[in-house]
Amino acid sequence: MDFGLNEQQEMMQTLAKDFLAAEYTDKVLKAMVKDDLGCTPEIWDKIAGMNLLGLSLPEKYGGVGDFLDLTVVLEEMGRVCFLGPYFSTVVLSASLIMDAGSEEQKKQYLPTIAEGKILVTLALSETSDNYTADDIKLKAVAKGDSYILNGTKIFVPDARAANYVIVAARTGKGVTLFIVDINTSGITVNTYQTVAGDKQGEIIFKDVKISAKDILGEVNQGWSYIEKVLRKANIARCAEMVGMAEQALKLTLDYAKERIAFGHPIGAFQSIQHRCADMKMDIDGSRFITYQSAWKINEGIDTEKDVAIAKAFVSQACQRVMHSAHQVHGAIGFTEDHILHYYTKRARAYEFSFGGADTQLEKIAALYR
Amino acid sequence: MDFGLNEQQEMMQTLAKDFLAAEYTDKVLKAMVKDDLGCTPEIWDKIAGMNLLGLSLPEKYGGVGDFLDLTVVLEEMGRVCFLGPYFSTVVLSASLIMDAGSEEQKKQYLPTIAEGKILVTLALSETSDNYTADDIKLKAVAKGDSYILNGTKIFVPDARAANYVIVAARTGKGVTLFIVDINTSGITVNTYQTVAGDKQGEIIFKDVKISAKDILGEVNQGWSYIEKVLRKANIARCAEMVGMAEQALKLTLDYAKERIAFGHPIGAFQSIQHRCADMKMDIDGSRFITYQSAWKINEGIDTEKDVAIAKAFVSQACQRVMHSAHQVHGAIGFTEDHILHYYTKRARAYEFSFGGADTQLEKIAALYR
Amino acid sequence: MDFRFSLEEENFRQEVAVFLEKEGPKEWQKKKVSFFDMSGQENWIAIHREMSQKLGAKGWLSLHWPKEYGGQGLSPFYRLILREELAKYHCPGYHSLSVDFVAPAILLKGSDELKKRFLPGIASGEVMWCEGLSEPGHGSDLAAIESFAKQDGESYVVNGQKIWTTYAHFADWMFLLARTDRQAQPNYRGLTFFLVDMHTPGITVNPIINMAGHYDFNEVFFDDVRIPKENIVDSINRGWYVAMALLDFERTSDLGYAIAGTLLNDIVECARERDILDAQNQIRMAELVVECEVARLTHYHVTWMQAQGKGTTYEAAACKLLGFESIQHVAEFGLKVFKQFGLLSDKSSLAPLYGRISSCYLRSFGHSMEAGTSEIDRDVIAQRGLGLPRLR
Amino acid sequence: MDFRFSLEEENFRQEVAVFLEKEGPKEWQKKKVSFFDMSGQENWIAIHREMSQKLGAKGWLSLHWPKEYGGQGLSPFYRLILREELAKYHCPGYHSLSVDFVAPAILLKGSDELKKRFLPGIASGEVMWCEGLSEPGHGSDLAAIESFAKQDGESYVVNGQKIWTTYAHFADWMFLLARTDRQAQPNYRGLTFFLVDMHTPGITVNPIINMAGHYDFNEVFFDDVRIPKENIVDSINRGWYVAMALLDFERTSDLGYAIAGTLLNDIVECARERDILDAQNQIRMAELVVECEVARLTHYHVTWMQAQGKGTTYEAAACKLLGFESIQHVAEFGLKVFKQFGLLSDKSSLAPLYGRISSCYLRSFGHSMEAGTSEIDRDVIAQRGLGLPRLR
Repeated sequence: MDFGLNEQQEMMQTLAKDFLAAEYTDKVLKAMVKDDLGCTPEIWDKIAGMNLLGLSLPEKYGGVGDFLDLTVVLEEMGRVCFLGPYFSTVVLSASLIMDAGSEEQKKQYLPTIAEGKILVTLALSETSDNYTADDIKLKAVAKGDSYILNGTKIFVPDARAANYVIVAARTGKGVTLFIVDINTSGITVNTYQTVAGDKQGEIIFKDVKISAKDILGEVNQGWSYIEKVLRKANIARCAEMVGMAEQALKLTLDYAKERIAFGHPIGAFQSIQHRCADMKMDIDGSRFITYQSAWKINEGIDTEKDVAIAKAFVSQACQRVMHSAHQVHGAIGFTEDHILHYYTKRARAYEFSFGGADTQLEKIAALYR
Repeated sequence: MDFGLNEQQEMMQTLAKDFLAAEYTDKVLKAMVKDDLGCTPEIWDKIAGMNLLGLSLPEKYGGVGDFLDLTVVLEEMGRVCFLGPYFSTVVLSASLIMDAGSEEQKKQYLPTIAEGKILVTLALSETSDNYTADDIKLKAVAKGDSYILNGTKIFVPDARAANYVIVAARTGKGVTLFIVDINTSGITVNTYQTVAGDKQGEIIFKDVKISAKDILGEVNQGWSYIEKVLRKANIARCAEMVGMAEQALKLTLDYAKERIAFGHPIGAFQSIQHRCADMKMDIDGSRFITYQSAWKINEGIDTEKDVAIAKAFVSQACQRVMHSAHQVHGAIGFTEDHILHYYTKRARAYEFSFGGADTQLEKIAALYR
Repeated sequence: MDFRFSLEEENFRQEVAVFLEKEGPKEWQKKKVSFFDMSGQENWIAIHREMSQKLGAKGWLSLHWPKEYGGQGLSPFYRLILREELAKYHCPGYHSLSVDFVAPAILLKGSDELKKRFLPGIASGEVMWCEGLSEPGHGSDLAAIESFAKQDGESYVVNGQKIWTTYAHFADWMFLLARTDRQAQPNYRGLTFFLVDMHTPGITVNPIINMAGHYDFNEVFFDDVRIPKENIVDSINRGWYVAMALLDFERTSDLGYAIAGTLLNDIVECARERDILDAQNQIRMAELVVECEVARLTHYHVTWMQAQGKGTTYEAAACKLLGFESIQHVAEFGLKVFKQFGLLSDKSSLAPLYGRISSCYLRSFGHSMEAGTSEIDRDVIAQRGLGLPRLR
Repeated sequence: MDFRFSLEEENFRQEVAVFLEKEGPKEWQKKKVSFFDMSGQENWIAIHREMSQKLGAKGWLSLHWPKEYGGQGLSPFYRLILREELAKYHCPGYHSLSVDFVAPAILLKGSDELKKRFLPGIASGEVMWCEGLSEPGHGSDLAAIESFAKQDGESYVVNGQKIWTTYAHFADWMFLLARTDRQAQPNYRGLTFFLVDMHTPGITVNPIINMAGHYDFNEVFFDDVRIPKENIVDSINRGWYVAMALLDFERTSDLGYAIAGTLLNDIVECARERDILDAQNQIRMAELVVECEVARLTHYHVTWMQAQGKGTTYEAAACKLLGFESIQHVAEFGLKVFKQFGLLSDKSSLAPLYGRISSCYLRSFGHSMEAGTSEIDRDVIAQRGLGLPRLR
């Protein structure tokens, strides 16, 4: 049993922390939330320059590090409430291509992803946010060497920024994945305004013609890849939430030590102290349970149950932490100027993305049946 | 809108409060919990002498007062954690006889109940504690002018003390109520040891022969009377819990003001204060919501929904109050010598009797469907 | 004991309902705008003012005032019925700060002259007020207020800053708690309660946008602002007592349970239309029904006490706490039900209730701070209500 | 990072499991007796002592002690594995007060002579200890202890009273915190940590029965009880530091999550047999699975820190709090599932798990008081862990 980081992980942590602290200030975050794409080419180039885009990819595809390194970096990104197509490109898409892609596809996409030259996203949900194969109704009809796609995808992360989109489509009884150039004719992208400022959109496919070469993995086997990437995605979200919660606690402690009421720093009052104690336990527990699953994923022994437990806990714990952070901050944390609400809103978005606590608890209960 | 008690109610309240404070001391309570029947003839005679047994019965049957008077008295009984066949005889049985009985039956049973000469109980549950008509499987088979009863009833309150038992039995597709002398041949009573020391038992009916004259109400219509009495029973339990919770808060405040730690009465610490504040809100809310339903029952405008809301809230609020009372009392409240646990245990028994919070919430949800 | 409204009260409710259905803003009724979410609507101040004057014209903003001051001398339950119906019909126009905060304070502590000067404008819904209590360093700890009013002949000259001043950007008048004695021990004995014309020179109002993106709050700066001494309520250095009475009115003004109950109904209805109210959420809904019902009765009880002229100690704090927490819980429930759809802020067909779910949720973070933090409420219940000792 | 036990550790777990299945009390395994519910069993002390000696004979009560004191020098995870398996197999015999409270304190702060005198009896499971810390007026506030030990030549003479002394009625020895300097400022600098033979004249033990009807606690009176001065751990007036170190060991001794997890499994299994685990309760079960898992990892983390020799500040308090709260929540869940059936204390076929549901539930009220109240635990986390200032 070892809860410690190894040298490589510590190095990645320091690298990411220092970079983000210097470059991703509150001011940058506020600008990125307002930005259409949520990221600038400058930031992206720097991230690429530090090899952060190849995390968890093999060296032969320009990668470096493993899923644990990625988890460490995501926690640091959470700490600054990082916004940008990192999650969609690295966590979702690079993993899927690595898992499902042919050697040719890997060579085509992975090194360019690692170099920061292309952004890729995943288009999954259609009518619900249940993340089940049943929800996949977008039709892909074979026509000679091609497929014709018709349907609409919702909640697509970074829909506007992506150069390619991996589409989960219905092919008869199964689901098949396609990797599609976003500029293919017949594709329309509409972006949402979201509370959290995370960049999502819907993608409408109208008679979009795709070559059969652009199928990712086996025909009709797409959902098995999706299940695997959903586990990674959920743990990655957990890692981000751990960093976010940690930062919310830091802001809260700083404020509680400095703000005076009734002649004392408010952090001396027991109601505030007990809130902070609960926040700390929630955050520690969140980190332990996130890293347990991240480690298992890294070792190839990940299970549905571990991931469901982690996501159920972390997403609820993170809401509790944010709620307490606001309660301690009082009115000042309720203002748009303050940085806290960026974390609060994002925490909600991440809670629900890839299945919220309720969904995860149902999964756990089902595993006991 | 009027939250006040009228003169009669205030008089009943004072009468009950003074009597119980003087006669039903902690010492008596402890003895009654160990007692086989949970009550002595002396106590019962005094209660009868104060006309408390005829509450909510018409004067012509020896009664006095209405359901609100009864509610007021039950709250006072809760305050001293009163144990005894009052609930089974007055709340359950007298109400049922009044509702369902023939004029002859009313004349036979009600005045003797009001005079304290007989104890009557209700035998309802058989295999579950779901309180649904489906659970009634005890068979009553007509044989000439008689019925033969076969089956087992569980969780019968005051099974050992009762002289008569009202039995809900299956008669074809419906349920029929019989009022049965407990000494009828073929009846066996076994008492339970319960955590709360409340006197319950199982009653086994083996070829018990009952006259058709002892049917209460219409044949096959028994469940409609039961539904009505269940509403009264639940609100009566709420009233007792309000009194119990009030007393738990009183004990807690007394202790918090007197117990010194770290140089201060512990009641000065914010964590204790906030617990007590929450207890107070729970108790006030419990009282309001209980009396709202009691008033509606009294006016004949009671609804399933109001009762379900009241029982759902009061039974959970009462558990929160007891939990907080223990937490403030620390180790001393954890001992058998201390009076607090009598309240805690009884609160659990009352929570579940006639359907706990979960059951009530299901009912409420169903009403919105 | 009687848990029924009187026939007259029921008739009044009916009259209000008919009026609001007809006269309330149609767009708001369609969108099911929630009370605390009003400022998220376009052009809302004008709509609010207009509706306020309509209510004033009906005599509904002074229902329970004594007749001598233009009121109808009715029980405070009329006010409660009006506000329940306003919540139900998603109607603005009830400017609590005027009607429920400052008006009762003036009625209770103001001179006859002040009553005659200020009550008619409130009753007609034409004059709107804001509240000058909190300061940057003193939110919960009002006794420590620093804004200073210095006597200068027949007037006082105020310098200082207020913050979280709701609606200062369109209010006509402000009630202001300022220090008039820096030596007073304890410090709350050096405060005075002023009524200030917001057009007085020297007042600067800066917006504070809240995390829901709405503009409710302001910073208000006072730079040699001159207030005639006849604008003092009660007398010099007695402002604390006026403010404390006012805070109890404030705590029972907004009907948390009614706002929560309406929002709950709207959520459930919309979820049913989308067929997404699963078994877990139905149970949670039932819990919220229970919670709102308890908050409702707690509010009725304190209203009954007010109607009886019974003194209250902790009841207003409990009422506010339960009511406002119920809004928070219902708003969270909205997110729980609609999940990612609830987090869409746009007007797309995917966003339930025109984006109100997220807006109400974000706005609800304020509910455990405004009108006293939940911590202060619980302190009040424990100390004033239960007699527990102070540590400090 | 590695969330796996080593092969050696897994082998040890297997060895323990095989041993316990064979050597554990069969009746307890059938009845699924829970750790904190042991004293509800007939003849339990004899069974506990016997099992303790069996564990001692295997060398399992001194797994992670240094080899020079008879230990095996293994990581503290071996102790944790042993206790997980004991919980799983419903086995008694692990006398925490000896093995996890006083032994580590002696190892850390005791002289070489004390180690040699006392550790072997603990390692063999033959000598059982009890804890003399709490006093009637001082439960949470240990620094204010009043029992006084007066020097008299080569020994100290103790007068005073302890309370909540778990297992004093059969313990052979007690570790005792007593005042040796009434003038010390701050007061905790006047306390000394003694080891006391429970057979010393002048000691009276009176039972305290808990609300579950079990006999665990005692009052212990000291009337001129003479203790040789070589029985002092560390030195005179340094007892506070020994006690504080001990409390951190105490907080990580009992594996709350493991006891809770076993009870949860037993409840779920029994509920499935009776076919009463409805959808609501399945979700609640899932929540408890999550809670126990987090408590487990929190315990693993602090054990890892101990294994690394890393200093801990708040971690033990968090570990105890989460673990013990999880037992409370699972015990409450038992009642929620079995309702009235769970409240039957008899042995009738209606009572689930031989009446253990109610027994565990009632016993669980103690968990937020023992080994420090939950309030103190949260104070510790806030002040020692997060550096928040003290009010007092």
